[in-house]
Amino acid sequence: MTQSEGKKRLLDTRMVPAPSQGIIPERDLHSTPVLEARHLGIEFGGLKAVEDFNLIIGKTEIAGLIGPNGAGKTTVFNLLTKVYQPTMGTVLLNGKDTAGMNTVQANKLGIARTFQNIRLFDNMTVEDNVRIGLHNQIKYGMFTGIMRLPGYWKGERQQHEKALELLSIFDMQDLAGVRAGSLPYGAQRRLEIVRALATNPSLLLLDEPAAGMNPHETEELMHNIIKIRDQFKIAVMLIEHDMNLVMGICEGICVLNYGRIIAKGTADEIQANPTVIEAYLGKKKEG
Amino acid sequence: MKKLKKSTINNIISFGIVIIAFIICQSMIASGAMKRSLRGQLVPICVYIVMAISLNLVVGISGELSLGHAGFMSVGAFSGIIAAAWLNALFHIESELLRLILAMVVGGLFAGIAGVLIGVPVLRLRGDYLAIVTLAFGEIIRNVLNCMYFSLDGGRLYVSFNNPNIPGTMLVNGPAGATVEAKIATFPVGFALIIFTLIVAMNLINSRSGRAIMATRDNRIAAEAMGINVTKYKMMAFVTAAVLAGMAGALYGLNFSTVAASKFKFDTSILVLVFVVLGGIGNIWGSIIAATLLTVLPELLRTFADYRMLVYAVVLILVMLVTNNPMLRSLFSQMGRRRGRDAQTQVGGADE
Amino acid sequence: MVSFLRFLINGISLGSVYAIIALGYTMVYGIAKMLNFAHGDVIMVGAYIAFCAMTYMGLPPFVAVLCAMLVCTVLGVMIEGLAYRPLREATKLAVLITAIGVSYLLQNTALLIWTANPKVFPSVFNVGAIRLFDGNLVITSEIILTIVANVVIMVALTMFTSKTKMGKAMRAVSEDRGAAELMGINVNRTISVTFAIGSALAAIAGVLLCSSYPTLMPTTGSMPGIKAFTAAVFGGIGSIPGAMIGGLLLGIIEILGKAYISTELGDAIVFAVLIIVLLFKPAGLLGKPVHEKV
Amino acid sequence: MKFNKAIVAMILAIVMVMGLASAAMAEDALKIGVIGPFTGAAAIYGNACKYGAQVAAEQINAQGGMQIELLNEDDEHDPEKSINAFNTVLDNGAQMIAGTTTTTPCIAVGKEANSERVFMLTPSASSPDVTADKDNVFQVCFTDPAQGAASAQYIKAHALGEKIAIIYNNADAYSTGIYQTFVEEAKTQGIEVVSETTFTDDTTDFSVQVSAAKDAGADLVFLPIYYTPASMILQTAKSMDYAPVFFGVDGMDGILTMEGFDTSLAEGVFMLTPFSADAQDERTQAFVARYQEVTGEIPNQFAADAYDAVYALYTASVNAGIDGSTDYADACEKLIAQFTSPDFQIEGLTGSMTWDASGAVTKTPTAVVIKDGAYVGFND
Repeated sequence: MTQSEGKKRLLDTRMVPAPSQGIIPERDLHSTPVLEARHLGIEFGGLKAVEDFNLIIGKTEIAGLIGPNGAGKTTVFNLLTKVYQPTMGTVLLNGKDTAGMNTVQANKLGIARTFQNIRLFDNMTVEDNVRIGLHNQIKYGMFTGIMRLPGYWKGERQQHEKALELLSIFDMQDLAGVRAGSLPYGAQRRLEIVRALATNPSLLLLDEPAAGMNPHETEELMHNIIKIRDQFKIAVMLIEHDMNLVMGICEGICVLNYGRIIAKGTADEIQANPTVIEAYLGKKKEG
Repeated sequence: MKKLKKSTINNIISFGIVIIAFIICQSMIASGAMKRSLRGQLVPICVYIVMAISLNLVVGISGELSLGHAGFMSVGAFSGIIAAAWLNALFHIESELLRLILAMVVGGLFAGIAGVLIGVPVLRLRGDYLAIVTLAFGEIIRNVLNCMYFSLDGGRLYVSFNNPNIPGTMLVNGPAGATVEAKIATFPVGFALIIFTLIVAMNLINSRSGRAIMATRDNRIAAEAMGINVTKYKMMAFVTAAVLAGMAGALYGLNFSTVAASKFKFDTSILVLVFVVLGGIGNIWGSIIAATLLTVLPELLRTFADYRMLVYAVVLILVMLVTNNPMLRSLFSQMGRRRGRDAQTQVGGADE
Repeated sequence: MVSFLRFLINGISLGSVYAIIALGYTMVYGIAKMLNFAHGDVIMVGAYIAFCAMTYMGLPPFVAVLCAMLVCTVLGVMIEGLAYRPLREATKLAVLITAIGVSYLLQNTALLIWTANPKVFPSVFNVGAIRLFDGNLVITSEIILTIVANVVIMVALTMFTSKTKMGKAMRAVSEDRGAAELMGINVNRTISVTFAIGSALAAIAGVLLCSSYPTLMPTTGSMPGIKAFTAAVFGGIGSIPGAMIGGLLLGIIEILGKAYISTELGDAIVFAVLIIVLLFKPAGLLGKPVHEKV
Repeated sequence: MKFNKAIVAMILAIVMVMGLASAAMAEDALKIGVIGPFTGAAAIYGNACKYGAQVAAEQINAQGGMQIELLNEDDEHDPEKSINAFNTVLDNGAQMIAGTTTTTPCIAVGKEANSERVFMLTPSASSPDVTADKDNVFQVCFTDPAQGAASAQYIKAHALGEKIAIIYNNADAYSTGIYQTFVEEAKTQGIEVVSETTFTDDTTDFSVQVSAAKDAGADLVFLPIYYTPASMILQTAKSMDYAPVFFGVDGMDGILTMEGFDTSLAEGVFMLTPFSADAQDERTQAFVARYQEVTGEIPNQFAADAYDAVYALYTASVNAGIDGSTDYADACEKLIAQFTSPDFQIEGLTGSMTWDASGAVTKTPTAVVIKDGAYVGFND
């Protein structure tokens, strides 16, 4: 990419006018939305993977992003977390434009995520995984660490306490010393959520958090997601195929097909929406 | 607190090996039981141990393959030799020990600067491309050092590129390399450098920064999503390793009367890499043992006369084949500790 | 101007040798995903075999080259089968170290067989030269032969990988070894064939290298090997046209750099250009950038 | 990776047992350590020295009287390994050193030998740094400055060239050493140097260097380098239709004996060398014949230097009454006295040699020119 192209793209993604679309819960109406996606889109070599994606998420909302396989849901997450740079539109986090930012900066601005294919630090312990999440929350420098200055001991103790506190949300504090890669599947998914929470986000993105869980675990997860929202006062957006979970806890749902939003609304509205039914049934016919 | 226990055990093993070996060596020297040929190798062994540990920080802990580590060693060796002579001329430092330590500090400093300069472009690349660029940098450093001339004229340091006609006594004479006035490196200082390196490496690994480095190795994307600046932490490992290699280089340079840039070619980088791989990637005390054994091995193989290097090559191949045999590995993985091996799997697969 | 042309032609000649060596590197890398550091030493063996066949057995050059190709092919397949195949599931680094061990082994075996004394390769392909600009520009037959051989080999390899069944199998293995295996492709056999071709190429490269630069020693293959490896990376490792372009460019840069910048820093210039190219094209000139799926 | 270490330890144990079982030595023989690069890129020089010394030892031992035992150790042209080799030969009972072959390792070992009081006579390490400040290190070969200056003087005296081009190896101490003094001497002699280009040990292509010489209109190319790259330069010059006078130094010796070398390329090449394998005297012929039996190759100047080194050490030892039981420090002082004594003179293959306290040798360089594939004397 040449420099002029880069500049042009940057201009494209600057504050484009807000489309008045969104379904924010009433309690969040008076605070800045945690996320505002405006005309978000990305092309991969001419193929428009996501197009004209507009969404507003309220400060303490639990939102759902659903759609058939290959609809572009994970791509949306990657755009929101700046793993991919959008070729169109922009994302506002807590009212701040993220144009030109990278993943690290987006995370510092308050967006944290989990991954569809679990990405834990397998060789580290459960506690160390959470400590990685706490990296920017409880800090001390490299020299303090190497020289074992007082700051090291203080920082380590704080990290340890905070990590155990976060793990206790999912009742995992006893697993702190276990190698993360050796945890059962469901526990790995829960650990990813804890790790993401440790970065102190204002928006938590969960990519298929219930995948591979049994109904009992899913039930527990639903309670925990709500608990996290209430306790940390944050917004949660999740991609999920388990409709019981989505319809059970999501206040606003957004349906994606072929990279475009085909419907937005509450659980009841979505379930009654003919376009959505067609998208899903159509897919069933093919499969 | 199982985890702490494990790292503590690792620390105890590493420090234990080094300290016990030091005590044995010193008592052997004192009693005259040590052969001259082994005694002459003590400082080089210390140097290679430090090289291996520092490269392990890059290859094992940070997960990037570096093929130019000897380049940092050469920067350290040359700047250390120059510093030792210059400081002596300027301040007439009587104590050899102090001069050696100052030389090592300067060597580490310059190697660290080289590490930053090289790290900035190199760490933007991944996998084999990163490896080839480190190789290229190693060769460039050697090529440039071959053209450098330094001389000392009563406290004034003269530097020239490709022009040997500078006043005073030559310190670095192009391809003829650096000439050292006095061999001031000693085994106890080598031992102290190992201990220092171990402290730096171990404390770094078990700290916030170390965890961040390992996180970038294990899963770059997840690390970024956790707000970890991958380049910064890869750089931290790279530069720390460069500094340690520079200090080892200064020690090495001041152990011989002469050091030429040709010593620090690709083969030396590879040699250090072999120590790291054989000792177990990410395993610090493994590096210590492998570096020691493989430095001594060619000397012991002198019995084979002309077939010496041939036997060395065969040993190298066989060791790699045997230790990577899946059947034996699964057998031993049950008894062996997991960390080193798992880290190794990661390095192999991290960038694919 | 004439001297510039002379440098350019010498650069192309040197680059063509690099290119042929780089082709071997790039094929093995593309398919077996390993850095075969012993490749440079296979070249050296090939040159020695050709030398012996011509000097001691009096065979004609063409037969000597065939002999060298045969020996190197067998050697390559043996190395692959004995040293690399058992490490198929091992880490990249383990394979790298083994390849370096093989390199030491070949060099030291050559030292014992042929001694360290340099042999001068007979100028077998010397059938006169083209003289231009009042003899200021001389193009020797070796240069022409090297360039022609290079083009022929590249075309042949491209045809082979795109048209034949084995070539397609190679590409499949290169794309995704696991999937290729599921599709019924014999991965081990494909890799063996790759090594066979790569080693036969190494033999040709050895003969061409030593025809143009006739001193032959056990270490003859090392530096050209590293340079050619650089060339392969330069062009995008794994890409056949990339190796060709990378090799040619590297040769030209090396000669022009020495001619117009500094003979002292010739190698440094080559490596510096490599670094600069990789900074702007992180996968080489023709390499495919790899996207990691998130 | 415990397992790796178990394997390595096992192999080491085996090796150690083998090491202990190594042959016991003859008690009364004079033990001379021979150190040089027998493997690696510089192996040509080390092996030449090794076999040259071997031939000398065989001849001496065949005469009866005090016997010689050579202790050969490889140093891979690396100071570190060279020190190891030095320590190993001392462990094995060496009383003096005929070595080391190459300059950089020799400086390192020389320093060690000086503080340890071991007498050293290097056949071929030619830098003045080798002997500088060391009373017990001596050379058989000319020093680099001596060669550089002698070459310039010779070229001027015989008006071999007006415009000189120099191609030298800037990664090699020997080559840069000669180059530096040649340039200085050329200035005082008033010879014009029109082109200076370099290469390294890794260079394969010499077209740029030869082109530079050609384009600068040089009528003499000075090659202070070894014969392997020199042969490439001659070849390249021929392919460019460039035919100046080529002038080499002692490192050029051996070019005619390279297997497969087209000697017509070297027609008319001048060089300063103390040794010629074609010499007609009986001693040289016997040496060449035996050397060929041992190695299948024709000896070069390195082999001859090593041969002379062993003879010099032996003669001096006999004169000084050193035998197999003398310890090395004692032998060292006696040998220094011998070598610096004005009566001590060795008639070697490389000429008649005397030494002074500086450690440098005094002998006459012979200029030869190659005619019909053979050296022809060119001294007036």
